[in-house]
Amino acid sequence: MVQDVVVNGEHHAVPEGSSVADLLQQLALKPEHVAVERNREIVPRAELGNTTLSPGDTLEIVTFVGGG
Amino acid sequence: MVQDVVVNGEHHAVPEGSSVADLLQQLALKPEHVAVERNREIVPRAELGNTTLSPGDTLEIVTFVGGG
Amino acid sequence: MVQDVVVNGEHHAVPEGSSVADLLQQLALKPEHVAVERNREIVPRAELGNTTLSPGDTLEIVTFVGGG
Amino acid sequence: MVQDVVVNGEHHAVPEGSSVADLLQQLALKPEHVAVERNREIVPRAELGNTTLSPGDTLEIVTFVGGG
Amino acid sequence: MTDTPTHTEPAPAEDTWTLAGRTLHSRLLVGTGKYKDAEETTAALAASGAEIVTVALRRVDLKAKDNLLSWIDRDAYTLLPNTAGCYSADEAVRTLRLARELGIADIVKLEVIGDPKTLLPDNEQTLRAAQQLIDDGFTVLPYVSDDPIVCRKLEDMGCAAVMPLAAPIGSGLGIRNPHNIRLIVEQSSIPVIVDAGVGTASDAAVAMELGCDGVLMNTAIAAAKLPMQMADAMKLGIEAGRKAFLAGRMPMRAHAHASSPTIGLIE
Amino acid sequence: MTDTPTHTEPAPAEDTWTLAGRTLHSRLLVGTGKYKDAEETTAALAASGAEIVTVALRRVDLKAKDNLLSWIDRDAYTLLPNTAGCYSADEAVRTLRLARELGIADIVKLEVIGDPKTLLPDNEQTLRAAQQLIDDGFTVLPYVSDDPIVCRKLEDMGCAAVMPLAAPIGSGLGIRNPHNIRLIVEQSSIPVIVDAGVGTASDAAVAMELGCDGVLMNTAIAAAKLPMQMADAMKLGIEAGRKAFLAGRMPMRAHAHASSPTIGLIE
Amino acid sequence: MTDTPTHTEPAPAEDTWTLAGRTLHSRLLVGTGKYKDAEETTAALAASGAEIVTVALRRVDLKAKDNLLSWIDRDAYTLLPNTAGCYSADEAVRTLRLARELGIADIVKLEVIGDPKTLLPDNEQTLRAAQQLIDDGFTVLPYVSDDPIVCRKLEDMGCAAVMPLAAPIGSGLGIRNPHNIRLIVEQSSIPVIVDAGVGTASDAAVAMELGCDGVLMNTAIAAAKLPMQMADAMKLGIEAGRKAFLAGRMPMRAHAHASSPTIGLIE
Amino acid sequence: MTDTPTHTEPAPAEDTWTLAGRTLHSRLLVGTGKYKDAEETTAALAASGAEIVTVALRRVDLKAKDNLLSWIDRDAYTLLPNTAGCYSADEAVRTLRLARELGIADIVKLEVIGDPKTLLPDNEQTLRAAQQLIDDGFTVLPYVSDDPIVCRKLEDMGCAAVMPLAAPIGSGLGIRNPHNIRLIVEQSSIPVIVDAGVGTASDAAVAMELGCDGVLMNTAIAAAKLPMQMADAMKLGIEAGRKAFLAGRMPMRAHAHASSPTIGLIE
Repeated sequence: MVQDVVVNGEHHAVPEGSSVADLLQQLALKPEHVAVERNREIVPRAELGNTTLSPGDTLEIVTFVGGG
Repeated sequence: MVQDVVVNGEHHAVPEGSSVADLLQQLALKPEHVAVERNREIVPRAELGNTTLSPGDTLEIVTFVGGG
Repeated sequence: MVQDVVVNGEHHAVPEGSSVADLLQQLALKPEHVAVERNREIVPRAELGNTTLSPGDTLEIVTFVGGG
Repeated sequence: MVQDVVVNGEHHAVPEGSSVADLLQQLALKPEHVAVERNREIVPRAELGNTTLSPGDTLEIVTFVGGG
Repeated sequence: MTDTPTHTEPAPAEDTWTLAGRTLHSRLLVGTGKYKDAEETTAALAASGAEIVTVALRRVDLKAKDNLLSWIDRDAYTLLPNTAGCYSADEAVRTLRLARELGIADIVKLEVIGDPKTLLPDNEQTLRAAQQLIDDGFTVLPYVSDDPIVCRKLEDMGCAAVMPLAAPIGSGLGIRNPHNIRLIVEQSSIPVIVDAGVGTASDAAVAMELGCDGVLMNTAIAAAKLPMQMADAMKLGIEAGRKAFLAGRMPMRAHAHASSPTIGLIE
Repeated sequence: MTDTPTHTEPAPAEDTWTLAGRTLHSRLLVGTGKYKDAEETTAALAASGAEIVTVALRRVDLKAKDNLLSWIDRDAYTLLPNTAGCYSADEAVRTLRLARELGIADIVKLEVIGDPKTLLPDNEQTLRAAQQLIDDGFTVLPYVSDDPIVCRKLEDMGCAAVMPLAAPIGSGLGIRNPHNIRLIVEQSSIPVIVDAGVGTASDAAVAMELGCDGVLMNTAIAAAKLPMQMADAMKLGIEAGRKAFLAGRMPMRAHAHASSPTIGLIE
Repeated sequence: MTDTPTHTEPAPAEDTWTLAGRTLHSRLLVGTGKYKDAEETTAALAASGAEIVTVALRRVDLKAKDNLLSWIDRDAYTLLPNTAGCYSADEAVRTLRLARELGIADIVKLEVIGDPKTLLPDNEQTLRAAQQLIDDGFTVLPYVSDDPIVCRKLEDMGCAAVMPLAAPIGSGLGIRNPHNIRLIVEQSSIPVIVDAGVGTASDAAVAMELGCDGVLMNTAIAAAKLPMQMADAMKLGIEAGRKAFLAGRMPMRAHAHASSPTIGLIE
Repeated sequence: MTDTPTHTEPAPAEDTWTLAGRTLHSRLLVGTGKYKDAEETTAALAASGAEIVTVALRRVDLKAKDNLLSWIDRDAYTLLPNTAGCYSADEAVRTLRLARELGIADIVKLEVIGDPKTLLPDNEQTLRAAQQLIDDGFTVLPYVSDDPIVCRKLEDMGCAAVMPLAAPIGSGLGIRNPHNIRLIVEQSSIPVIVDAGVGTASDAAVAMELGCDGVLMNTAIAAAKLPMQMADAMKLGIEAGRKAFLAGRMPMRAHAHASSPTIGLIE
């Protein structure tokens, strides 16, 4: 069974029971290169593994880019 | 009997029972040329006559001067 | 018989014996509105009538125009 | 016998028969550090020795100084 | 004269403007401070052609012989009370409520100073005071920095005009940042009045050429050697700048362009 | 009103100036080039209030219907023939001798150009031509660089005025080097007229505030969207700058200076 | 050589400065935006000699091959996260908390924009955000207007520096109001860093000659035809301006002063 | 890092220039006047990195202990004799003939002054002297006004460079008329060296950004509080301005342009 979450404004299907860490792995993102907000709450890096996603969760996954 | 009030930072002796209007007259000030605050409350022009001064009242009497 | 003179860089045929005044009249120019050089010599206004043109004469006829 | 010459605006007494080179030596000036005008004519360095001074000669002896 | 008459330039319409519902003919607003006496003030005001003049609120001087309200021509001038000397929103609001009690506060100049040395405005306090005054029913003309962001907030809040500075009060340095004044003019749908810092007539003309609606000044006139004549000069400078703005100036060129014909030269 | 009347500022005397023996009321001199037609020229000249207008000398156009001399008001304006388009002293002298033959050369504008792209003056040729013209009895007003040394030579030679440029002809860049214009004004005992480069009314006002006696322009008016209105703006700008110069501007201050009393504040 | 040696000028001490507890040798801070690619960015950063470089926080691009953190030299540069694109205090605070979660937020550049066209700062929101961030333990470097009053409030609040703009972001207009920058430098006891608006090397030199402690720029380098060479030029310009400031420039004179002796001339 | 390496910016070639046949690495030329003593002069010259230094010709001081030629390093510096103090072509020519007799006149700085107060050049006399000197075999570097017409005449005559002023000698006012300097640079095929009037490092940088080949100065260094350090600052300022000129500055924009991405913002 899969569930739907919103990542940076786009829908993603993730296996039920997935953690945020699982999602990052699925997206091929290194945890040390990103910060994550789940439903507008920051998910501390230490909590990525044991934060289970629920259907409809909205996530912002951000990183640094060139800027002035 | 006189009582002491503070007008624009200076002590003034006024007869007991004086109104603000009486004070303006004593100071030779035209009511239409000034605005009065009594203990930081504006005294409406219409109330100048029936606003009786109490000992220790602090009054600010202001007018317009040249300015930019 | 006509003869050829150059006026402001262009050839003009004028009757033999014409004066500068005759030329101006032929060109419909008011003498008081122009100054004339004949072969690089100024022709004073008073002399316009009795200055006879010779074949090949070069004339500059100038006036005032708008300028800054 | 001495004779009087003007050096840079001031009178100097030099032995009769002195050359410009003699004068420079008397003034403790190195020939290679100066240029000399005698009566407004430049005295070439090569000629300093055999240019004999005459009474009343006017000399300008110049060198380089700091400037912008 | 050519036979076929060309289309001629129309005579300019009368150039009035509207400030807080008032139709004004003069674009010069002047202060009443720093003059030798009432007589000099009166003469300078008359020469300036101003319709709106600023005044300050102060404690009555019990020794003063006369009072500004006893000699200033209330029919000729709309008095614009200011809050000069106020360093907080509360002081400014308190001052203008007293002005209103004096019956002279149809329009008010809000001025909250942030520093005694530069007399530059404290825009944060100015925004706060402007909101309180508007809620309290005042018609507010705020003195502010040449800051387009603050000016737009004041416009959105409901101010009747914005009055960005040219330079610090009394400095006479002229318009230090024309770029910002232009940005403010571009974005504003309420009048823009340059207030403070103008030093001479050409400064006032520049303000109008930038598209401002008016200029408010005091020291440039009062501190001139001949105040009356400078008031007249400022009046003319503002008219000149305004007319030039409406006439549409020539474009600037890096190189030259002949003003006399380049053909028909003698050879 | 105070009881004891104070010493009041005297009304300014009529501000006329003298150029080559003429007493003039207007300090604005204008060109007649670049206008759409005679009608527009006439209207702009009238609006400018100028008393002296420049004209150029060119070969007659045999096709032209009218002639400038047939429509320009010789009673209203003194015509000032220029030597626009001349690149040598000889051409300039030849041109002005023709102007004199036309009976219009009481005063002449000497202009010897050094480069067709910048139209900047060739001061060396200008000095040579000025000497020839003065020897020949002309009253010479030379257009020159903003070069104090050249200006003094022209004054010593006997020119009736010096006319340093603000910027290249037709550029509208305004006064590029006010420092030089000020040096020229300081040293001159003949009129200093800024000629060429002015773009808008405030530029003209600045020239007068620097102490110049007049300003000569053409493109700034003729190339404005509304020439008549710009002519009026320039007239006002020059009056404003002149009056400000005479009134004596306030000193500039690095910091601020309050225009409202700093005492008597409420507490 | 004179016999008695004169007192010679001491060699200048190493010119370091302190920002938020860091001892820095470079006074040039640079952005990492607008470059063609990582390679060009790396080369420009190296040429600039910068020790602190700004970065922006954005949603991860799931298609991107590389990530700035994978190629930027964290040992060579301290990353300074900015809040570019934030239009409110809340957005700015939220953005920097995410940066902190990323482990890169020892010092932060606070930037709250008030208008998309001018990108000018909203100083009111900036003050609010600065207070929240300081309360939250951040070390804040705020980008602000050239407004001395706002700068003093930010200093009093506990910001580690103030970063007034020279001109709008990416405009390259240089220092529009040197007078304000000077006032800010005079009053500040924390570093003053000019941020945004610099266009070329002389602009950077001017900022340092005004007494600023540093300059932050991005577009002036990234948008130059040759970014690496411009980065080097900016590095030199800042050193030149700083050294000139420390050397104490000559006074300006209205007139001239001979640099060669005026005596001993030949006659 | 992207897989396909991008075209990287080539390292700049060594930036030398040629003046009168000499290949030079430094674009800063300095004077030797106004220093405390030989020691300070020597130190400042060294710090400046100059390869060409100006000297003046004067009557020998019979009381002087030393002579400039006895301590200046002739191997390190090419001496450039000037004609400071000359007010006519004849004096200038006479002076340089004496310099040649001293064996130091491979290249000469021609300077004919027109006025003792402004020390501005007499361009007419300068043109005359330049012709005589060129006929006499000299290699002439003339100091002139920022007058493109005079500069072209000097180039056509065969001068090795033109040296227009930034501002009056010793004024430190910086480049008063960048527009003219730009016109001179555009038209010249010989080196353009800004000579006189520079006051601080950013002024020197601006001259180079305008495209000049070099800058000659004296007072700006000698009259600084710390001449050695200012000499170093000037050296850096000229390198900065030159590199910025070669790098190609960003265009100026009336409005802003974001330096951080405007997409990918969190929502």
